[in-house]
Amino acid sequence: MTGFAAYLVFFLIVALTYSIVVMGLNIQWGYTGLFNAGVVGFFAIGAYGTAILVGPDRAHLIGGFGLPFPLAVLGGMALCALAALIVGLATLRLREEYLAIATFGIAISIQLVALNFESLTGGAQGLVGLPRPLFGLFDSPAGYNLFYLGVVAVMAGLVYWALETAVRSPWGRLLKAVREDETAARSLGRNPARVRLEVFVLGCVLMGLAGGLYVGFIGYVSPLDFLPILTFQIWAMLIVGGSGNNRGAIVGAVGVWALWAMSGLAISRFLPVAYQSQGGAIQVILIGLLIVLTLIFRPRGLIGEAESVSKHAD
Amino acid sequence: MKSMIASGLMGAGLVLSGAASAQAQDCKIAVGSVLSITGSMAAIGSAIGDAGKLAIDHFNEAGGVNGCEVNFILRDDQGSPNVGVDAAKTLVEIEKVPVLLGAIQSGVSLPILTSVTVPAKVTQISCCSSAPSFTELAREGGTQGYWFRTLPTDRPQAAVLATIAAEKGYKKIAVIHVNSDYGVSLATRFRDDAEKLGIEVTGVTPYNQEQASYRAEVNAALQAEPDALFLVAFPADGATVAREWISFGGSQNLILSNALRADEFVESVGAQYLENAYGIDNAQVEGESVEAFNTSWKDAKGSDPNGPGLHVMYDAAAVALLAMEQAGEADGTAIRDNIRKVTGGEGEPIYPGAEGFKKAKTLIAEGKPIRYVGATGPITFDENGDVTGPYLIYGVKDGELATLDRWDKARVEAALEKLQ
Amino acid sequence: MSESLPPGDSASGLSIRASSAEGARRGRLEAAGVVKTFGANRAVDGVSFAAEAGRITGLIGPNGAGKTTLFNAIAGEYALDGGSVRLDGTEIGSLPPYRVFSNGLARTFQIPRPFAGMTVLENVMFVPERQAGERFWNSWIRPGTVAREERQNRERAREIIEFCGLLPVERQLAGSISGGQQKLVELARALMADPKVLLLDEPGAGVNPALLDTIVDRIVELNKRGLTFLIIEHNMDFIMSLCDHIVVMATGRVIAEGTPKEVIAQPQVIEAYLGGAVA
Amino acid sequence: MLQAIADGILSGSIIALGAIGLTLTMGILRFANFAHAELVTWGAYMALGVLSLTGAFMGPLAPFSFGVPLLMATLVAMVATALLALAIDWLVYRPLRGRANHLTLVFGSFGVSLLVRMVILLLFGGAAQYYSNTLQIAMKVAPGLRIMPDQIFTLGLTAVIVVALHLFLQKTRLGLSMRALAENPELARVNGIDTRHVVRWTWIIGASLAAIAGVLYGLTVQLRPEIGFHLLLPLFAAAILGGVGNVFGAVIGGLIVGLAESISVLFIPAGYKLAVPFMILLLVLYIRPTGIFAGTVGGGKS
Repeated sequence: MTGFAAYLVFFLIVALTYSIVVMGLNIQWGYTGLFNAGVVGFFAIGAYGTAILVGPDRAHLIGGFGLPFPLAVLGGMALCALAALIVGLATLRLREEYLAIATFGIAISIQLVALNFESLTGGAQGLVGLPRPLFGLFDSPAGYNLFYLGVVAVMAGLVYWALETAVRSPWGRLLKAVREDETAARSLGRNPARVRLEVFVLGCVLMGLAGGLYVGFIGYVSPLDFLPILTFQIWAMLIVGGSGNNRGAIVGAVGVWALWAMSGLAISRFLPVAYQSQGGAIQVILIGLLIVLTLIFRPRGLIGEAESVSKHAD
Repeated sequence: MKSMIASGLMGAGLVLSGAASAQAQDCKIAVGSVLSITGSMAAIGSAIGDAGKLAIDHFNEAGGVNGCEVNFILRDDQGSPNVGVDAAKTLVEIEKVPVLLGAIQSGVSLPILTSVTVPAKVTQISCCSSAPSFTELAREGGTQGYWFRTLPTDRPQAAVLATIAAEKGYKKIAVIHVNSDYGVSLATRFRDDAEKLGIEVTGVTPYNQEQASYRAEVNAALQAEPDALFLVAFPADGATVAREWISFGGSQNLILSNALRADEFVESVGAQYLENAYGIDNAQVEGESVEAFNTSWKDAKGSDPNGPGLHVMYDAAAVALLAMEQAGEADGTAIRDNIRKVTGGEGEPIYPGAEGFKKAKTLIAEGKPIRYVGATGPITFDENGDVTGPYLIYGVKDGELATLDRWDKARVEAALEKLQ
Repeated sequence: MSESLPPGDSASGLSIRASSAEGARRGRLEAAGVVKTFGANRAVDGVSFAAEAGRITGLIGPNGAGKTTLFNAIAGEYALDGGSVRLDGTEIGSLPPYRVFSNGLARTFQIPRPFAGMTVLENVMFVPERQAGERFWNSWIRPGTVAREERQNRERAREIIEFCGLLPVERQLAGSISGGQQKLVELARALMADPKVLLLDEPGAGVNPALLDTIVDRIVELNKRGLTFLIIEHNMDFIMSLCDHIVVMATGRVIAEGTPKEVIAQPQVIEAYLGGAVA
Repeated sequence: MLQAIADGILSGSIIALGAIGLTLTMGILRFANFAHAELVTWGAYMALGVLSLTGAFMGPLAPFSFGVPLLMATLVAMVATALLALAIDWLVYRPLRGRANHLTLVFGSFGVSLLVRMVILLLFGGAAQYYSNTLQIAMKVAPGLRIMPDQIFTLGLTAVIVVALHLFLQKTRLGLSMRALAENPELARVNGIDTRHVVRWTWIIGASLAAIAGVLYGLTVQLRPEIGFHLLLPLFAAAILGGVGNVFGAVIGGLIVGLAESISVLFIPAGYKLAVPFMILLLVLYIRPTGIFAGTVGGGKS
């Protein structure tokens, strides 16, 4: 494999992992109108949950259950569901903003736990040397990466299919109705708080799944992997791709991540070393501008929302 | 879907055109570096990058490596492993660098090492990652010899600091440390060593980086009324902690970690409060080779090279380039195999600066052995890629950073022995 | 665009089941001493009345009399601060709106609340409760059941849409049609639920005369099949011609009750309206 | 313990100043402004900018570490912060206000917060800065209690501002309009209150208070581009705890959050301190979502 191809494989693994997060966010925001400001927190719970369950036994750590990888990922997803339930039950019957505030809070708290609960999370050092699924079967890292790209692509495809099928059934109509007019939905026999809770938990579980896949690929977790900027990046992916559309979610994930990677490359190539220290800030400003400008000038993103959600009403 | 393919192609086009232009200019060697230029290490990161760039400039002045111009490509990891890994991956796969300098934090260096450089057989030299886990990894064979670092591990640092604390007669010491792998391991080692020397460690309080206030941590550490504070920190946060510590009546007997040897720290805290402070660093302040670096830094930047990571970064870059010259090819494995040929040993000493490198090039061309004596003094890598070397004890005199004492290798080893 | 009446025959096959057959107990709504306060303001202050099964009851009164608040209290949107509401003897005063709906009470809003981003057809198809497809996993593991239900659902929805004269706009987004048509969408949604009692909040307000006739016709037609109505309306012609029984409210209380003729003659009603008009 | 209480009251009073603006915007503009905390940062740095431009750090007014120039710089910072708030409102929130989903506004503020923070980083760099490099040594007030003169000043100023704001809201026409709008927007509109006028002043007052909070923070702690980001959760917790739209509640909420943070460190590792506001928030939302003083808009769906 040539250098560029090797990088492309690596790039796509990460981008497709993020696309699963974006699809999880999409059913929350795009279909149901839930503002999750703590995406990175749930991604981290999934990652740490998986890492703790899959990791080998170590004397100074609580975890180390050495579970098979798929089981560990499921465990991480279950933890995500639990956390989402706690936040959701507190906030989803209240003003919509409260969910945003509480999710923002949980993301910060998760980072603190990751950093401080050393005997569980490895603290600042993180958890290292985690087994990567089926790693032994491949001779070269490039071959393994190609295999893992296949795994992530299949997972992303599966999630896409599952969500697309579900939102094109009466379920999607229900979500959209709750988003459009909660009072009317309530007057027609639906309990919006319950619907929201269901969607919120489901979306967070998908974020957890992506966290697990990320761990499987990197073989390592550390608190530095889950900085708040990731939440902004994920949001930029969704809003640029077009919220309310799962294809948009995938396109946005790949597109924005490419933009991010390329802007980093461009800055390192074209900006004089003396100004490099501003480079990261410029990259982040690009993300911020992307969010705000898309919101104002192209609220439907690249690929807008389909007018009719349920396929049987076509 | 269309636009996804389009953006993919655009990306490919951009990168390929870049690669093509690099090939067109016949003889250029790329040296990659991943450092924290923004994020939690931003305060020290860009100066470290400058130190690396300085070594490259010196080498180019001396005629480049094997007659080729060296191109320094610096990437920002933003203090985050996933960004760092991505940056390293582009450097290795697209820019085709044979050697990677960095990263600063161990938490970033480690994933780069295991998932990028070792699999691609690229040599990685870090200026600043001090975590003990690298030594363990090397011992287990996980680095395949591709890992080097130009700063010593924290084991001897802790021993020296504790020994001095005992000599000064401190009885109760509080420890406040940055909650990172660097801080945790140095603080823990110091506590163990100090207790062996009969000093009571009243508490080990971690703090999280980049908080605006550490009043709570300081208050917790103050509770036991210790007569000295060991502060393991980076300059910005360290200044915050020290200011609050002193403001709230903490003892001005301060013991400082190596990262605090920075003008920024002294300025922010105020030199008058640091009269009784001492700290450790592995950079020498005396000696011809050190002077050579200090002078050229001052020429280039107009200020003294006081800051963490500068000397070690220069050495990391210099060692890489000399090994490349010695190997005669820009290949990761060749660099790995030649690093020990240009350091240690009995060859002709080579000092930092364009002049030194010119001399090295001539000697290598003549097939004579060389020995790099760098900005940190003589350098010898052990089988795990770690260096051991002399230390200096710094403090503040007349409002400025000053060297108070020097510990050569023998003295360090004696101190270590006592603590066994 | 046709806003006129569809041929009367077409509605006859409509599967809105006649509820009157089950007898007088079905669809009787009774409020007793209902109180709803906002801070110091007693918006509804001890209201009692009954909407008899199979009849059309009108609720009138000047602005600020508390009519819409009473509606919201009955429908469960507001929690009661006192009193009770019964539907066929079942207490519904303490239930949330979605449970009230499940008990057979549907409502429309003063300002229509269609799901603006969904088509008219989807608005109506949304209504039936307990759709298998509303469980997301059913579309994965029982796609056949979901599809079959949707087909039936859609068939019935289109019948109702036709009944309401909305067929020409069934594929349009509900947010893009006229306000009068939106009122009809609300009516269609309510019918889709096959309720016992239907609460209409100003069904005629802001509707052009042709469309108003459609609405009146539909109400009469449905009432003939036994559906109970409780209607807030300011259009006196509408009320007088349609209602069997009228409840008059002012400042949160019932001030008069009776047949249209009885009510209109009462001095306190005239005074309330004049007073309301002056204020 | 004594020290923890004193520290808690101090940081609580700074949180309170920031939370007042937040609770007003949440009550009157009806959305959770994630960018509000960045106004705190902006204010603090604007004052620093003025100080460094004028180069003036004339002799401090003993026993404080600062002098008249800082007070002047604070006034400029208040104006600059109010201008920023109005500019953001005009450029970003105004185009978004009409959208069907009002959360789009919250979302916009989320993006804006990132932009403001990074612009500050670009302009001033990421390193910690101080208004004065002179260290102030705390006075020993009682056994186990040390307080710096600047902290006394901070407390005093906060108290004065809260009283002044209270009088403003109770006695002036504008203040009454603001309260009316927070309590019942429909009614306020019917009664002929110029909503746009009130909204404008809400921004100006909220932003000015945020700027003062920023300066006081910079004075007693330090300046960094992230200070606002770290204050965001405490601010929200304080505003919700006190009842959204309730100024007095925000002050009490701020003090409670500050005290809880400070005292918690005696029982849990200091590293978890930042999670304390979140715990308070969750607790309030579970037990009494309207806040302790049942704010004007409350926790219920409006």
